[in-house]
Amino acid sequence: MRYSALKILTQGLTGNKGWQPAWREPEPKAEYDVLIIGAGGHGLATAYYLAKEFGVTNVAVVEKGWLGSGNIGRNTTIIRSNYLLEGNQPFYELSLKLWEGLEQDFNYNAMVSQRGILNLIHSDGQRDAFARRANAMRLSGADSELLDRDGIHAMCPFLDFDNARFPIQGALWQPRGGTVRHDAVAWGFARGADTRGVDILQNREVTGIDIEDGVVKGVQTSKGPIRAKKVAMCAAGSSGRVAALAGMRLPIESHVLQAFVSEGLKPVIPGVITFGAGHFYVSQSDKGGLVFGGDIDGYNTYAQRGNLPVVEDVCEGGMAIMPMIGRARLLRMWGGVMDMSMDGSPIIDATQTDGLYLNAGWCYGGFKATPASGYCYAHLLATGRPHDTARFFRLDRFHRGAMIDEKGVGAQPNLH
Amino acid sequence: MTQNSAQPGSKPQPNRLSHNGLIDQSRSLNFTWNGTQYQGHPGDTLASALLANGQRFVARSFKYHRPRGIFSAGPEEPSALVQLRSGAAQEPNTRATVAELFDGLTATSQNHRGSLEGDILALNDWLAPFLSAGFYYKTFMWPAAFWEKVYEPFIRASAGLGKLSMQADPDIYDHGYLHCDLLVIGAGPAGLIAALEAGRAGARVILADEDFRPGGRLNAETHAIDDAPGHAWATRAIAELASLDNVRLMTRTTVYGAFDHGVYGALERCTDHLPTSGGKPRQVLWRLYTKRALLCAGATERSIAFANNDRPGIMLAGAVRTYANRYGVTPGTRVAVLTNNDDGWRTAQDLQSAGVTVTALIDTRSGVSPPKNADRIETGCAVANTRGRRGLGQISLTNGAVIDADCLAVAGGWSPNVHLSSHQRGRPTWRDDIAAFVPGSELPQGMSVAGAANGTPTLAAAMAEAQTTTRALLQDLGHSATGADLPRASDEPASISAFWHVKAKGRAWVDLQNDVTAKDIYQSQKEAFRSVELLKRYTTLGMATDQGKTANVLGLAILAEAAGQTIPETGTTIFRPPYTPVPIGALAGRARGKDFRPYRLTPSHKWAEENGATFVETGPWMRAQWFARPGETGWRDSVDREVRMTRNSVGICDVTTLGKIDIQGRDAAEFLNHVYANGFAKLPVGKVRYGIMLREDGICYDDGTTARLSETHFVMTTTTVNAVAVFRNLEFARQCLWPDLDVHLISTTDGWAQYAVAGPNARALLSKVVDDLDLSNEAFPFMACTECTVFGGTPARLFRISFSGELAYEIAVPTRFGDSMIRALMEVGKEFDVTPYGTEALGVMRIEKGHFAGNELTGQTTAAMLGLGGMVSKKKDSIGLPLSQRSEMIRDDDLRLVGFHPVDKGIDLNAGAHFLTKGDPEDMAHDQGWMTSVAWSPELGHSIGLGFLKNGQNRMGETLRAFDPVRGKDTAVTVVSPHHIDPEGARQRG
Amino acid sequence: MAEIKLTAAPVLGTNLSIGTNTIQERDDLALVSIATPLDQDQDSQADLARALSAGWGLDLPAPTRASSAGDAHAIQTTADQMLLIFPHEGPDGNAVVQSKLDGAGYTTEQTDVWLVLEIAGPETLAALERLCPMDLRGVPDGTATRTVMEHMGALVLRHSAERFWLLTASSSAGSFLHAVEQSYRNVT
Amino acid sequence: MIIPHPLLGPRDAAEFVYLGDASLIARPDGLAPDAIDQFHSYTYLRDNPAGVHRELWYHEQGDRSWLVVTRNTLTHEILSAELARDVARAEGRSR
Repeated sequence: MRYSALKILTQGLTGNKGWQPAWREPEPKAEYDVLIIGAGGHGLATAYYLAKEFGVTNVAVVEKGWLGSGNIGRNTTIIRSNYLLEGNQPFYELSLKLWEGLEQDFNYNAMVSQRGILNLIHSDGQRDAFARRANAMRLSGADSELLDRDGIHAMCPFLDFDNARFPIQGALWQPRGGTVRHDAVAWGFARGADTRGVDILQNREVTGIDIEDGVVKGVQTSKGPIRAKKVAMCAAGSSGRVAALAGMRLPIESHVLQAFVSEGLKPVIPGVITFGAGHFYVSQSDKGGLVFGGDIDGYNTYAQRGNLPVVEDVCEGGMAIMPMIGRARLLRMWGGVMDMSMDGSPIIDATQTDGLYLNAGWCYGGFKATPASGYCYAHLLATGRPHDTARFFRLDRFHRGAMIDEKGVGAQPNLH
Repeated sequence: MTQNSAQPGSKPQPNRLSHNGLIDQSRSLNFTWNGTQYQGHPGDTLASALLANGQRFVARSFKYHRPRGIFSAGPEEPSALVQLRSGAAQEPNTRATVAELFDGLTATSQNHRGSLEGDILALNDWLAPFLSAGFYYKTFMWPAAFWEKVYEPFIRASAGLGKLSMQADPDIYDHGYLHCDLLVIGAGPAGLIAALEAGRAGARVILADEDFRPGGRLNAETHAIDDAPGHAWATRAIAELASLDNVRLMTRTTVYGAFDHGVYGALERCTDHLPTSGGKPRQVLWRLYTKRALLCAGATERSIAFANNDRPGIMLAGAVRTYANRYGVTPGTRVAVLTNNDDGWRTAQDLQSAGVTVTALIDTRSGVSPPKNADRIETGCAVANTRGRRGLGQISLTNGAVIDADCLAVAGGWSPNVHLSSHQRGRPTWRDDIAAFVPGSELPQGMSVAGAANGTPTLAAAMAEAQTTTRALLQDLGHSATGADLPRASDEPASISAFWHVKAKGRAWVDLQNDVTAKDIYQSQKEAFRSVELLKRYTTLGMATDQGKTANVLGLAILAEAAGQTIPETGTTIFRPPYTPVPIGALAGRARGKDFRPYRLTPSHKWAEENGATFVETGPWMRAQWFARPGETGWRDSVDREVRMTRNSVGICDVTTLGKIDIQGRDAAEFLNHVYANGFAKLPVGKVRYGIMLREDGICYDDGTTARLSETHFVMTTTTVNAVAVFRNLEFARQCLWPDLDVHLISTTDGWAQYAVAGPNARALLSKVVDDLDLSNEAFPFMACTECTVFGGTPARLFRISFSGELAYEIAVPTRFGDSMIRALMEVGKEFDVTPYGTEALGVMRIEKGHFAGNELTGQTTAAMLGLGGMVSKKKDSIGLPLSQRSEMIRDDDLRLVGFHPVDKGIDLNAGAHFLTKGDPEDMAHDQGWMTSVAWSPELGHSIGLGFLKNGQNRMGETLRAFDPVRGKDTAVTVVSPHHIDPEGARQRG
Repeated sequence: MAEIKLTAAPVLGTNLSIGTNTIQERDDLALVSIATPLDQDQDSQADLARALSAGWGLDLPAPTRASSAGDAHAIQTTADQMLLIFPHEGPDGNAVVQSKLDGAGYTTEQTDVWLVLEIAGPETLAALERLCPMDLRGVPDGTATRTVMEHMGALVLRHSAERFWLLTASSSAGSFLHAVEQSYRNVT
Repeated sequence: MIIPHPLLGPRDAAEFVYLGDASLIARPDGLAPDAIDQFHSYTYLRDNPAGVHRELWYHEQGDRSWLVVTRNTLTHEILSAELARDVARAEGRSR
């Protein structure tokens, strides 16, 4: 069923009785060309692009819970391509470009809203670093601007310009950054993939990966085995657990990132704002909630919840830059489990097992990467070669010493 | 019904019951609602006062802007959200049902365009057929550019609820920390019994209750305990608890979250019930450290879905009782009651005894015989629809009867308040006998549950359970209960027969705040959004400010109905913290404005303030950036002068902020050999050595000098920014990697005031400062150090090290002498025309000299990139050695630190510019590196830069583009040595 | 030029009252850290114990429990290090300790690293509840421990329910005092 | 979270800095011929278990002890806390 304004109108006039399921709930086939583990944003996007761009439609996406029940449904919905390093910047710019055409592409309104992202600068050193970054962005075709205090004031007069412990000195501004309705991304990709013949198998946990003589043969699931020519791990947050089924140890730790939403408010925040001298970033959803977050809790965990010190730290950052939000109330807090990699950058690569592939290590930046991750992973699965913009996301980079360490904090995942 | 007799000067409150209530009707409080002044009484909430004054229609719903009234009498309120106070203190989305009335309170309704009554967005309600669940995912996509420009601004403006003032919050907040053996959450009958048991046994108890009047439902019901009204027993219990030193009674305090290992978050509202906070914290956010916690949070009533069940005047039955019994208010003059359980009968009974007309009692169950407390009794039927545009006027029943009513009390059963029990892993479990979810088996560590929160709804049973549970907890904690008897309370009947949804034409509302209907749930199920998680995301059920306290179970029941499943098969509802919303200001506490983080000040701070310094934030430190002198027209003037005066004669800079670590022990030298990439074992006593530190991944992350004061005593300096991390890493090496080395660490950063004295006259100046020490180059050469005294006996340390490239020393005295020392140095320096210099001049001189600093140590920098690859000793095992030798990190064509001059000397360079080879495309693949630091060199008379350049060591003299599109610049630069001045180092050794 | 002598200044020189509570800087104390040499047969420990006892009448401190004699206190700060606090003016506290220890431990002058605030009065525990995550109410006098308050490290020594010493880094002393003062103002 | 410090008793985890898997104590010999392989594994690869995890915490705002805490990463339940120095010695580390 194609969605359109007309469809809304006709359905509305006939009592909304004719809506069809957004996707099927099929029984699995005996064998698939590609079996993707994880029906999160990246897994569904991979299936969608495999089918749509590479003509590979004999595809299953196997999910232990409900589709979109992982980090795609638990993040703070920000999209941007304000990356610094050669290994990252072109990839995230590709992703931003895919976001820009996504809704028409998959006929689902994911509310891609490019209202800009503002990274505040509080020191000279930071200004120099952001200038370097802004120029790197320009070099790969992204948009970037450096704003001075007046420029920021015109955009966000409510920031604390007078009494701040770390005064605002400027900002990096990416007008094309913004937010997307995160759940809709999963649903749009799921619907688009399903329509093209992909089987989305929900409530079916992968419990084993069958490997014979170094060649992958399929998977065991909680509801029986499924054969597959290629198995694509795509379960960020649980990558360690999935990879362990294939006997792999990864350069990844699992950590929790908390996120927060306030009660609904009339519009106050124009785009996305990040604080450069503390841990706080914020945007406002279409429903009016301030959606905000900060640093990860910092200890290994698979529990989707965090603790108070980080909650307080994030709110301190918020009050430090925008003391007008003091009387807004935090409505809900939750946590998502992150694949924190050893250099803060992801992995899209083949493994040493023939036919077994890995997409992992997205840290807390996976959401914005969803379309490009899916596209590049599909490219790798379909052609056997990495996509050009993802060619640095190799598993052996740690052994070679070619880390992609944006923050420069080294092999300590909780600092990325 | 008796109307209260108006006091002099007060307007009548039409719905006030003068003989009822736990409020002080002898005193009146003025308040203003939507510009009109009304009166209420101490003990009222805004909601009870509005109802007393006959105000039923108080809000507009979120999506369809439907008229809404007051639905509940507590924190579960989905509808009556108001904007409280005005000006900077304006507080959006405040639940009128928990806002305590104070004299002078002002509040307005929210989420409407035009007046509350004439909201033009009520148009949305007429468009409802086109705005069903998920409609926005299916449209607004054409043309693509219209989303941000047209659709979204409209959606955003009509969505949202209340408004922020856009001004800084005028109140202050505080944090606090409390410890106890037992935290009792909720001061209803179960909580009071538990606190009494534990308090009498001598345990440290905290009893927290969100209400301003403890007692819970005892204040709302007409139950008797020990033959007296329940609220009177509660009052006595509170008095006893207040007399116990080991019990801390916290009212107006919401325990909002259960965190790991017995940590709870609680919010105490200290001044929200007062006209102003009087300079004291408005709220205190408490972190409670508990050994055990007992959740006695009671239960929340829920509604029943039937057509148009959302009109003002339709309320929860228990809330109607609360208003009548506690607040002395009847929500209507002709009240009907709809119930699926025995508890609903009490509403009719209590209202009738208060003299209110009860027009009908409708029980969905057949074969029950409710007491005759209503004009008519209907069983085995339900309400099919309602009428009344701005408030309820009439109800029609499934049996066709039509009944006048301006208030309908709906009793859909009680849901235990399991929220805190599910804040960690716990999933509530379904109990058919009470048609409700109760806490599951996986409770947060140390938590137990008793009373209605545990699915034990009747009074006597709840109190008994609280007692038994508390006694078991006390035994765990090593206390013995006193064995006091339980007070006598009656166990009333509590039979319920699950009844959720009257299927009939018309929209039946499930989530009142987010406007989710039963039909939306059916549609969601049909469109394959079949799990509770997908349902709530697709329809927004339970995502509003009340987190679905009254809606979730009903929604789940209807989802089960749509799927043809039982409720347990369909799923469960869990809750996330906070239990009720918490102001961001309270979560932040004091950390805002200048108090966001502490300031660290250098010993010369006061002197620098007196001498025209401009300060800059350097991490937590405030450092002098430059010292302006009269006549200087800008910072460049001052900085250029400071550099010139230093290079020409002598300058002084406070370098106290560098980390200083005292390292002692028999094995200290061996230890240093492990933590520095270069060798330290053979450093002689009385000498300083420069060292670089690598992370285990081979990246160079810090540098500094370490001085050897004796065989077993070293003093290490670190960069300012890494002082804490270096110390931590040294402790790791000492405790975890080489645990049997005799080495001991302690920070002395704050103990010494340290000044760099640099310039050709540094020696001459210091010779007037230090006592009896030969400073000649022979006696005290470059990289020498010693302990000494200054100005006739003050202890000091002297190091001959240089960051500026000049003849330079660093001299340290105990911090208590720091202020005196800078004044003395400046005094004796007068004859050399000494200048103080700040971080800017420091930066200029280090760039001139080619020393790297923070801008170069990005955490991505190898020793080889810095030109220090040869310093990494391969003869000893040091941290970072192996991985620093990985293939990609020792490539000859990798980035190298080099210097840059503009081809046109009149142009200023910019840090952050990227280098491009002339003729190459402007893209990432051809990026050659970037400019890290720039300065205007007074000595060279033009701008200079440092930067990382691919294969830079082999490109001296090449001209490149410094490409800086973000600032619209593209400058031709020449690659030069990073050592712009004195490359041989003659000055610092002289 | 007149002969210059350096003068010592207190960190803040604080001496103030809030209601009936007082906050006062103690600048009449010397602070010296003593690290116990790594030594499997525990000889150093015994030497140190003798020196402490002879020098100041102090026992070796236990974790979280200060050993005290008058205004002299030894507080275990790390597993193998203690902080010795004793009445002494002048910058030579370390030399004094070294002379008494005779090599039984590695010492480092710490006086100027710290601000010592003595806080006292009836609202003191209530004020500390707004500052300090540690349980200071339900612990015995003599409890001593390091923790963090308003983002600043601090060492707390409980003399009685109404009298405490708070030690904090001297460079951030102003912010720390502000926090302590604010705590008292918020509860009085 | 509350860390049961073996010397100081229960302490708020906010006083600590977390490092990671306690296998970081087992630092290989940096001069070994295959040091890069060994250090690649030591520095980068993790078991990352969903369950019991031995991990390093540093009591930065306390007594500066490094601790080895055994904790369940699914429930956050803490099973034990030991001084890392004792653990290191027990694992044969010395000088």
